[in-house]
Amino acid sequence: MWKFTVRRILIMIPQIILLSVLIFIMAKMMPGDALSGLIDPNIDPETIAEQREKLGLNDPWHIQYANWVKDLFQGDLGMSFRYKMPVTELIGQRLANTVWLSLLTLVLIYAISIPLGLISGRYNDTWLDRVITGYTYIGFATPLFIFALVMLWFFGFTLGWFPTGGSVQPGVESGTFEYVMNRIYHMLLPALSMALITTVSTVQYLRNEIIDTKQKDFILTARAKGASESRIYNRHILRNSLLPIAAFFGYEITGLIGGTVFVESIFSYPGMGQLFLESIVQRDYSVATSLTLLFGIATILGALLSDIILSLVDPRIRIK
Amino acid sequence: MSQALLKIKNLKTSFRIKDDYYAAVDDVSLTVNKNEVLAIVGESGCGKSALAFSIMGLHNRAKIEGNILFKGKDLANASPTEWSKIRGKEMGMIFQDPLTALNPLMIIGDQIGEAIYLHNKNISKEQRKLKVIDLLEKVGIPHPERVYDQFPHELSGGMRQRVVIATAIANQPELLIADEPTTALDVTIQSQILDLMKQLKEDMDAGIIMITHDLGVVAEMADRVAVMYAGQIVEIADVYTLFENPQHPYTRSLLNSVPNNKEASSKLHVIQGIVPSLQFLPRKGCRFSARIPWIDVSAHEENPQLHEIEPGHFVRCSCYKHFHFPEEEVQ
Amino acid sequence: MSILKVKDLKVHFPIKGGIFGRTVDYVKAVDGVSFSIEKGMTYGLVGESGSGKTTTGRAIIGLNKITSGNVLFEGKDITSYRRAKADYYKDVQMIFQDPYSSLNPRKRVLDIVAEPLRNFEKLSRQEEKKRVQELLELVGLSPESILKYPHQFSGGQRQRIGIARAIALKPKLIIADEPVSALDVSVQAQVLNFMQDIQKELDLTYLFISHDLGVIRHMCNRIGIMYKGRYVEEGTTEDIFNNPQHIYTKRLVAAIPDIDPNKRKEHAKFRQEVQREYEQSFNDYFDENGLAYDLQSISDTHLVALPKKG
Amino acid sequence: MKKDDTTMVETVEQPEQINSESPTGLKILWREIVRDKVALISLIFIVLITTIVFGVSLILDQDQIVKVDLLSIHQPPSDEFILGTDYGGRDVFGQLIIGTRNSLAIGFLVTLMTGVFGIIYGLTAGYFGGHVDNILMRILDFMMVLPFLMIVIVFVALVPKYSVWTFSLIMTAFLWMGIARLIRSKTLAEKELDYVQASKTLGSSNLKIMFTQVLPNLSSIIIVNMTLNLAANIGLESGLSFLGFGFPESTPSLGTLLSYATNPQTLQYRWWIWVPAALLILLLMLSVNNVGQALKRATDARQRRG
Repeated sequence: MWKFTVRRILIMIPQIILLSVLIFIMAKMMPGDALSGLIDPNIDPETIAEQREKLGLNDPWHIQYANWVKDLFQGDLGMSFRYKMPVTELIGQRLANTVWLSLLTLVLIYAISIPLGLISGRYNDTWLDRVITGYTYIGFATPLFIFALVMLWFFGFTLGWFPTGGSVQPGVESGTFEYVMNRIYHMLLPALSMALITTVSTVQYLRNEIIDTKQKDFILTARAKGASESRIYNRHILRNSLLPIAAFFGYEITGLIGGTVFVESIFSYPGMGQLFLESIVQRDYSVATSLTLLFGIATILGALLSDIILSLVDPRIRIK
Repeated sequence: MSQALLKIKNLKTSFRIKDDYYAAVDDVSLTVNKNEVLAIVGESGCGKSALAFSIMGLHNRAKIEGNILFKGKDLANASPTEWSKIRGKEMGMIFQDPLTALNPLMIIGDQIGEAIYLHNKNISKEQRKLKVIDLLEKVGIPHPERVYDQFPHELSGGMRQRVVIATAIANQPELLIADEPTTALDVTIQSQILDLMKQLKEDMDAGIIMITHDLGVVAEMADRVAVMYAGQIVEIADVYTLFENPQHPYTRSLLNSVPNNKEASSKLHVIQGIVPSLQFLPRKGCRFSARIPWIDVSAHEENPQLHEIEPGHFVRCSCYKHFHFPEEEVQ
Repeated sequence: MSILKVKDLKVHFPIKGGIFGRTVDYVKAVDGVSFSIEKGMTYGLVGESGSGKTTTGRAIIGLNKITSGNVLFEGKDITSYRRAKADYYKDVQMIFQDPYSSLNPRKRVLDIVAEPLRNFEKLSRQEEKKRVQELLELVGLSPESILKYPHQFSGGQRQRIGIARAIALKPKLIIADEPVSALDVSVQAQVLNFMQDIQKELDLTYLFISHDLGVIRHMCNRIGIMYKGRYVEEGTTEDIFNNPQHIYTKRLVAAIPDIDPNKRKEHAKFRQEVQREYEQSFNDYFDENGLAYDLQSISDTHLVALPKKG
Repeated sequence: MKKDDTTMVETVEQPEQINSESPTGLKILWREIVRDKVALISLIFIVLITTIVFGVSLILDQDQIVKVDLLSIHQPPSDEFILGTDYGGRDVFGQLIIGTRNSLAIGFLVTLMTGVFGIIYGLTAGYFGGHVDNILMRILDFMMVLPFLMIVIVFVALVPKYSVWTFSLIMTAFLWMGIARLIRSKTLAEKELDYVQASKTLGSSNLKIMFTQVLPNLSSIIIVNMTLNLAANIGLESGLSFLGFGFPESTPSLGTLLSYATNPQTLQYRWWIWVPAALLILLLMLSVNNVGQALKRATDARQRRG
């Protein structure tokens, strides 16, 4: 098992290096550099050139890359030219918002998909299954941003049940119970929108997994042992079909990253996704590249997590 | 003759295809006694596995007609609860492919232990473990303590089949149904598994129904043999009679098609064609008639029944009296 | 002169392992196999799963890469021939085990049987069709079958289509890899009979690979027994079945169920004796790695893997 | 082998194949669609919309539609403007028609380009296996872990001379992996089958085996996958346009119409701008998906309906 994990982590290293190179190239392609935002346009060009030399902007690219990586390790992602503050600090403010939103979404995804998938798979071809499958069809076909817009319009504006923007009501004192509830209240609609759409693939997967497992020979063995149908479900089918779902966990995270960009922008939720869009529109490129790098690393870690979970739960990989 | 353990009368198992029912098992009657091996032989599609599944009540969507009397009790339309009390306790089943028959995500000990737990919930965990290890030893698995904690994929095919057998005999069933238990195994492993099954039968005084396509296995194991063709038993007799004096054309063809050990390079006498598939079975008349067109129609019965031609030897349809291979001279 | 000569054939597959996925070891699927086949004969290669018999057959026809050793066909060394060297493939053909997967389900019988013709012979559509129809008739299928798809045939019929394809180029040697083990007994007999018929008709040589000793005995003149990638014994059918010398061969022969129920007790006793001998004398017949020794000849026709004397 | 015995009787299937064409052939796919009412209606809807949209957009004057007219801002539906106007006074209906045409066209284009590239990539990796597969799969794995949406947005923002073509190239560059992976895994399985081995012994070249033997056996899953991809790509394009990183500004798109709804006023009070576009995307994606799912059922015998 540990061998598998170590191997998997070793595969990850070139991925991260490649990602950083790609991001670095993107950063270099972007118009302007660290100085363009900082310096007063009135300063004479010679001083700028001097500054450039000092900052190493005229060095060959590999030295620049090495310096960039060194800075990364020290947590220095550069300066945001729009907010005039270190990118690290800027992202830090938004990070928590996105993490909490994603967590709530994940909880909702599993809270929806597991019961629906189980019902749909166990009672396949009944009317209940058809309703659930119908939902997954529609959910599969609906783009997240349209669904989120409709949710906002209906529950936010028309019914007025939920706030239509922000992460917390101004004036609520942080640290109180009320504050926490208020945060959740603001997150609920975006999280629900995202969960209801992204969960359908898990529902479908779980349903198919259960139907497949039902037809396996070892289910016959269990029946021949004298196990009752409910025991067969609880002891054999459930266990065997839920394990791959557990392994999906990491990939769910990956899927959420794209989702947050849409949802945060639609619900004006101050998270990293919204920050990313803003930074692109405002040409605040050091922020955009840093966010891309962060999301990229999160995706890589998500994939790693999934593979490790899979190796943990499946003895065929665990024991080798 | 000892008292019959299992008595099947006119069993008919039908499956729904489109809007019609087709009988995979049709008019099958047989008995199995204690400490006896009844072999059911036939080729793909003859209905032998469907028969085994019917006896174990493992078909969920089939229509079952007739009687399955197990120790005097009719199981043909028993409820799921009744079945789960009998299955695994009084009847055990051994499957063809030991790899797929075991849950890949469960350790061996738990899989066998489950069979014990289901029919005796009062045994403590420790006792159950001891019993499982005992069983593993009984089916000839070396290092049972270690195997207890292993997963199926860590064992070889022969060992896996021993585990499947251990599961089947966990509660000392009186009837064992083995569905092609050695087909997936190498020949040296096959002989070991067959020896093990014979041993267990003697020990437990159990009846065994052995489903197989391999006449060699039949000759080694069986006390009595039923030959199935197209859902029906065409011939049933004790093993010596059947191999020495086969009567039904199909039985004769089957026995002749085994490359035997006597003479190399001799021609095999065999009737061309295959077992027709379920939807294309003739519903009336002799089901084998289409494959022996050189035998006159009048030789067949209109509604073929099993005839007892000598004590304990039954043959279906009168065509056997007139049958000869096409290569043979007509007497 | 023998038609096929295999000299010290080795096929090793790398095992990837460790953290970096490097080759840590080799599976010696075939490890030093030598034999030769005379023209017009049927040579049987027997062994249990994992013995390397199939790999040997596939290596001869170029489906598995040969690690070392030589394959000589009609005296010519074709070891390093790749598939580009066409004429070898005209002369050596293969019949596969699984009649379901060996025919492309999306192709009509015409396209399946004509595939070798299209690769090696430039025929017009008309000629091609005629040839395919002739071939189908030869294997006992109706010429109208050319427009059907494989799934419209039964297992035995499919195997005949596979044979028609294999004999389309009039090969000299056919490697038959478990050609009947996926078939029912009576269908198996039908195909075996037919294979004997066309052997006479087309003057074919067979390398017949099987795990079924009954079938091998029925079909073959000469037999090689393999165990863990090595030969344990080779000889005429007579030698192997009536005078087996190696304990592994004895055990294998003893394990075949006797078709006569009257000899059941006798047979069981014999089998137990052999098993006892096998357990007691295992170390006399196999080296410290549990592998067979090199072959020593004990008569003109009979070779057994025994440790060198002295 | 003996398995047939039980499976034959258990799966209540397989009769009508006796006289049918090739077992997974296109005819079966077609028959399945026709049999499935929902899928058939969906297919008709797609064909209808496509014809209408491409037909009407021939008559419409695109320059006229995208021209800003400050005198008629935010007009509700009227005789002159069937679906009213947007904040620039532009005709929403015209934008809807041309937008749908553009979204469909790019959906098809990207699906086709990712399909061709992905099939060749996957087929190569799967068929040759070994080192080739190893290298190709490492590259693919890396592409898979990139944060797709963000990278695409950054590229869209960066690329000079941005046009519909560069947009579809960027999309293609980051979307071929799914189908490549699918084709690779199917090819890996397929090449182990004896018919591929047989072709080798019969003297067929690798290229010939890949494209004339293996590929036809993958055709149905390719069709299914590409149909589902088409729906996904239409959604992606409109999503990107919605965020402002899709089509160039001068090219109308369904997503652009929807992006006006990020203005709360528009969202609440000017339904005519965004609701028709939203409905159209939904119906289109639902229809394409329905067809795709019906095809999927057709290729999967277990789920085939009667």
